[in-house]
Amino acid sequence: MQLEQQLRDRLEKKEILLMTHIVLGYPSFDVNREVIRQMVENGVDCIEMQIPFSEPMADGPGIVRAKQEANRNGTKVADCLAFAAEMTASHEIPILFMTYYNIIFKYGEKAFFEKARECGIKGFIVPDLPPEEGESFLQLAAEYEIAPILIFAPTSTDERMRVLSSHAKGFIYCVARRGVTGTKSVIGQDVHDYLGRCRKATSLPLAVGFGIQDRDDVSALIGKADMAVIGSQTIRLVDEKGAGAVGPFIAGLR
Amino acid sequence: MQLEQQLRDRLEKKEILLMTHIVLGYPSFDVNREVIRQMVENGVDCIEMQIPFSEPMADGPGIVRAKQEANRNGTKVADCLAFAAEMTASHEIPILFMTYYNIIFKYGEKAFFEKARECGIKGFIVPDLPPEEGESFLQLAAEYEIAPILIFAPTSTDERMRVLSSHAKGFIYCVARRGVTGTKSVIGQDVHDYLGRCRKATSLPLAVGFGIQDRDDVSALIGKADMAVIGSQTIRLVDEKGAGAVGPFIAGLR
Amino acid sequence: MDTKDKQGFFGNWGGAYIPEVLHQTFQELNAEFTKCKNDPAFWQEYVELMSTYSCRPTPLTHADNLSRHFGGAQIYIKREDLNHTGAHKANNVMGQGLLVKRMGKKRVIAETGAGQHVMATATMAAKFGLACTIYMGEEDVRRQRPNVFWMEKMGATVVPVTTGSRTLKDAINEAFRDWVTNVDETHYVFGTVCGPHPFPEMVAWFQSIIGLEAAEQIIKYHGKMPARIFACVGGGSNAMGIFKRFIPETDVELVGVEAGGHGIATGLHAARLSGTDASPGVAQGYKTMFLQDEDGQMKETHSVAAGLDYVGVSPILSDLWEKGRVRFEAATDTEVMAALDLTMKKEGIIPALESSHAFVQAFKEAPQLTPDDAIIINMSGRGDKDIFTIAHAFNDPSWKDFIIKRGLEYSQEK
Amino acid sequence: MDTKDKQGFFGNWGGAYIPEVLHQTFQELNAEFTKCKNDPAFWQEYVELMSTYSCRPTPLTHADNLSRHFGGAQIYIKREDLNHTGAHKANNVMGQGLLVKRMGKKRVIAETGAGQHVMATATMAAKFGLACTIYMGEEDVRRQRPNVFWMEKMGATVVPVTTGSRTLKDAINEAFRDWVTNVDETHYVFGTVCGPHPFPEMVAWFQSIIGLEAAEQIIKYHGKMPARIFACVGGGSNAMGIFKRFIPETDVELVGVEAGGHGIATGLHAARLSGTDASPGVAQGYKTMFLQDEDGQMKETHSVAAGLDYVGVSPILSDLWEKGRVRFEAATDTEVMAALDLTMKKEGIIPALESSHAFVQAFKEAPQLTPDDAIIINMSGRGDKDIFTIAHAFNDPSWKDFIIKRGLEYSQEK
Ligand SMILES: Cc1ncc(COP(=O)(O)O)c(C=O)c1O
Ligand SMILES: Cc1ncc(COP(=O)(O)O)c(C=O)c1O
Repeated sequence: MQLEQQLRDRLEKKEILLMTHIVLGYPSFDVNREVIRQMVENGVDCIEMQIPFSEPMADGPGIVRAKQEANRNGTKVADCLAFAAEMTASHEIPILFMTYYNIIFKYGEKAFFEKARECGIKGFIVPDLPPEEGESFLQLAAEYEIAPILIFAPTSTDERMRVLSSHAKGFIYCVARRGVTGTKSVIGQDVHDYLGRCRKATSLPLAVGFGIQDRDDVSALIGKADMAVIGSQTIRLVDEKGAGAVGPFIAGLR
Repeated sequence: MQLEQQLRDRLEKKEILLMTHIVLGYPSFDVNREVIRQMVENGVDCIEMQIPFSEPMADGPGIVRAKQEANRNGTKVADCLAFAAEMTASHEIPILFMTYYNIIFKYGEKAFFEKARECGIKGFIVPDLPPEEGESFLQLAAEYEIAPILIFAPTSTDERMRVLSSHAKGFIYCVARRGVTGTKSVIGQDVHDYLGRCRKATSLPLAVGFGIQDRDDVSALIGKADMAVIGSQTIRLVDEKGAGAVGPFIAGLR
Repeated sequence: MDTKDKQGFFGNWGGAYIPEVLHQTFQELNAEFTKCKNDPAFWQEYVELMSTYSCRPTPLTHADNLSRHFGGAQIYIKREDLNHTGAHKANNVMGQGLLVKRMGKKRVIAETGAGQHVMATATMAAKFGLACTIYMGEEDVRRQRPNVFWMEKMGATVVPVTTGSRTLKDAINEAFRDWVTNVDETHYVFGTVCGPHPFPEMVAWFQSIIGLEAAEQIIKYHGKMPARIFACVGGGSNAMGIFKRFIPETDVELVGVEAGGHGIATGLHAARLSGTDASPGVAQGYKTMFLQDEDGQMKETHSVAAGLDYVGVSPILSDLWEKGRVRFEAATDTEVMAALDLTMKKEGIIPALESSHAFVQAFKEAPQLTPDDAIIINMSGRGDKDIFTIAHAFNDPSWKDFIIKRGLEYSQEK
Repeated sequence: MDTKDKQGFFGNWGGAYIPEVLHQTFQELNAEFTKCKNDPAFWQEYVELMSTYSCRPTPLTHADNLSRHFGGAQIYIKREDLNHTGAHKANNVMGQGLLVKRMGKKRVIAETGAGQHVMATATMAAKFGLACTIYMGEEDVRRQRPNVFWMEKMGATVVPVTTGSRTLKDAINEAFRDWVTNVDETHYVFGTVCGPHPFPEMVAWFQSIIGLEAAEQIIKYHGKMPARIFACVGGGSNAMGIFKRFIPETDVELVGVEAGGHGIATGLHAARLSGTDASPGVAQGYKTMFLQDEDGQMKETHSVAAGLDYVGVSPILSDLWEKGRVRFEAATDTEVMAALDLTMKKEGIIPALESSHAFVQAFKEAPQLTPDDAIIINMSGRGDKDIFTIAHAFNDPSWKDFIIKRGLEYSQEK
């Protein structure tokens, strides 16, 4: 089943969905495994697994440090793919890859799509690949039925959003503010207006992340977006309290 | 009596005369006094007393250090003049001032000549005052009957020597080599030729210094010059062995 | 080179692989840059600025002694070291400064390896009254302390980057993060002919003033075009700066010299287009030949010259390399110190460690040519700013004693 | 100024008070210099050299921000800092280098306070293939370590002078001693418009290229002559260099700025023509106003700027001072640091500590004038060579930590 449809089905039963973020190999695949289990058991609807890249241009310090660690642990792309296969087999929520374009480019675009489909991956988020540079990528995405998830930013014009929407599948990842991941911010009027613009520009579900930390942050999004993205917060949690803390945290968000 | 005549009289009795060098105030006037006594008692024919100047352009390291000391001891020009008066009163050999022009200029040329005559000084050696810059100086020298002792250098042309000789009185100070005082050198053919040129260029007595250290050095000059100049050697001697060593050293030179 | 099939591409290389949040800024930047390119008054204003604030045209010096020493080609040195702030970096920075004024932005950010680029940026910011934040790998803050001191004195904020390998590429990532956060008010003064379109084209355009001058000068002094031109290649801006004008002159051989570090074989180098360690990749917003592993993770590079210590290289140069128009060589740290030493003694000229790489290759090839041939070495910057690196590299004892004594004096103060 | 009643005198000042051993050399030097002065081809060769080896004409920079900041005169800065080796000293040195080649001498010696003059001399010696010995007060060797490192690298022998106060005047005495010893083969590259005739006239002649350029430039940019010109005065060469051309322009006020050190009242300064501490004297081969005691012994001077830390001053300037053509002021160390700071922040330009003295006085007077008036500050050199002095003077903590760390690294090596 297609990613968008999977999300729509879940939206039948929930006011808002939750997507969480994992940095593969950080602190280890074992911890990743445990964290994902707790996330799924506590009702997460979608997980983006990040394949670490040495030049994380668009990530915040939290995730950057995690990736450095992961790279230092010698996390290989092959390991990430194997782990992905295992996860998609053991959990039935949609699982996505988030990574930078060079990981895919270096692996070979076609080969990577081939492999990703094998592993049951439902979508790709590639922050440094705008559609202008992603012609072959988008073709392959269609061919292999893996959703190319594109990003809206507050700086995107309405027209730009329409262009992006026309290339995107699955959902739209709405960056709530300028800047990198992991910094907390409140949603004021400007974010409302922005999400309004996003909604107008696309018929796809909207996912939003802005450093969500608690139930209030999530409920503040109900009605304005379809999916709340919990990014660096769970990483911080695991660093400080260990994998065990993730379950209760997720459970407490809705 | 005029300086030249005084020297000529002494040359009646000696093959060669000796002139020694004193840095006034170094290490102290008391030591100066004792050193001069020993020099005179041991037959020195002429003494040049240097009034220390802070910028001794043409002196060698030995004398430069002595002067620095003298300056640091707070040796004043007035003290030097008073000391000169005392020395000329107590010894009847001719005593000269060696100094740089600024000492005289700053004191006031006329006043300085006046004072120097009062003190019984017979001549001035001013290494940084060529006749071209010394018009008033030469006039006053004539007026006050203090001999302006000029310097020949190996670089002086025959013509230049004649010019210098025409302005000089007392004797000619022949610098044996290029360079500053206090470095030992042997007198080879070149020095002979040079002294020959000096002799041709002037009828005045010739004094020569080139770091003379012993009897051989002095006797090497007999017949070629009229007066041997012992400069930094006595200073070194006083530094190392004290004033007492000067007498024997002088006595041993002829 | 300017026949791009695709916007921002040079043959197979370049592009603009940027996060969506920067899309709009790049639209504006492209628009403004296109206006400037097509406005002769802008180039005029640029040349005017560079001839009154810096001292363009910089001289082309005939190195008599070196020419005689090698007994081959006439060696000419293009003196970018005489620019204000001491390197060619000023050309690009002042040009972008004019652009920033036109765009009405109030803040600039920049990143660095060697420090010359950010020195120039802090200088430009002071001159144009802009706020300025400098990102510098912690490693390079150490290597380039004097530059940091001056930048702070000129009012810039210097942020030591502690992520990754703490060198240039990490500083670039950090600068991008700042940019995506403060995009509306801020312009990122990119320091070399790399990064997302339009930076490679823009920086090459500003730097091309070097070659335009050199062409006139060599004709004036030597009567004809040079046989070869040598330039060191970090990102590639001084090389493109002097090469651009000569690309159509097919008889002029263009030679780019990369950092051979401890030797290509050791893997401790920054040779991308010379040697065979690099492979095509996409990072920091553009596609080029990168030093990366089989997974696409960037490798650590090494050079005695901080400014050449970089994983990527200009997409324009990758294209010229692929098309065989530019030949690439590498010079080892050891060869570099020797060439620097010789140049100081023979000509009384002190090239930067980066520039010295170009001298190494020129010295190797000069003897193959005749006194009727001329070669030009692009002296991208002066070495006296590198005193700490150079005195250290020469292992100068009295320098070390001096530093030790000063250090003790300062510790005793505490 | 050129109407001398007596050879080598400027009014009551100057002359050649030299030991007999140097008489012949000065004859030859005078003869050669006179030939050069009367040979237009020589000046041509000189200008050619300076425009290919250094980057003359140096720019005249309009300091927009400083002009606006003071809200008075238009402030222009003559950029001698952009010369090869970083100061106006290069003008004189390269000029004397051509003279030395003509005289066929094989060795040059020079002395220094600030190090820029000897840096230039070592550079010239390397370029012209001459042996080179540099005399530097031990005190200044400490103050100027980086320069010493570069000079040695360029093949010069640096001799620390331990006599007297171990600064400039003692280095000059030492250099004279070397000269009288090695007179036949050696030329003494005198660094400023002082010393025995013909040095003051010769150095002023070579440096006059500054004013010749500045006059053309100010007319081009400002449309008329400047109201005032400011230059720092150590020996006086950069001041004479920019003043000379303007002396006949009686509407142009010429201002020389001396080192006020800790303040004239404290006696710790080098103010000869400003203030009343100096008196006429004869030393180091010439007659001028010296800082000396009643016995004619030279005093110790003080300045944060080694290059201004000198007891004498150009006889030409003493004459212009006596005739009222040049006004003299003094800037204290504290004022100098403040002016340097402001100039870096406002214009992105780093004047040498010496040059900063001229900025101090210009900043005091700019507000008295109108935007229709222009003033020119002669920026005799760049400050980045003074990193050790300046960072020290600013008491920069991170600089000190950096030096401490380096020092420890080096001691541990041992
Ligand atoms: C003096 C100098 N030359 C060369 C370079 C290398 O950069 P590019 O290859 O862009 O000229 C640098 C970089 O900082 C530099 O400072
Ligand atoms: C940069 C600079 N300015 C000025 C001076 C002072 O010398 P002068 O008065 O001869 O220009 C010096 C002397 O070393 C110097 O280095």
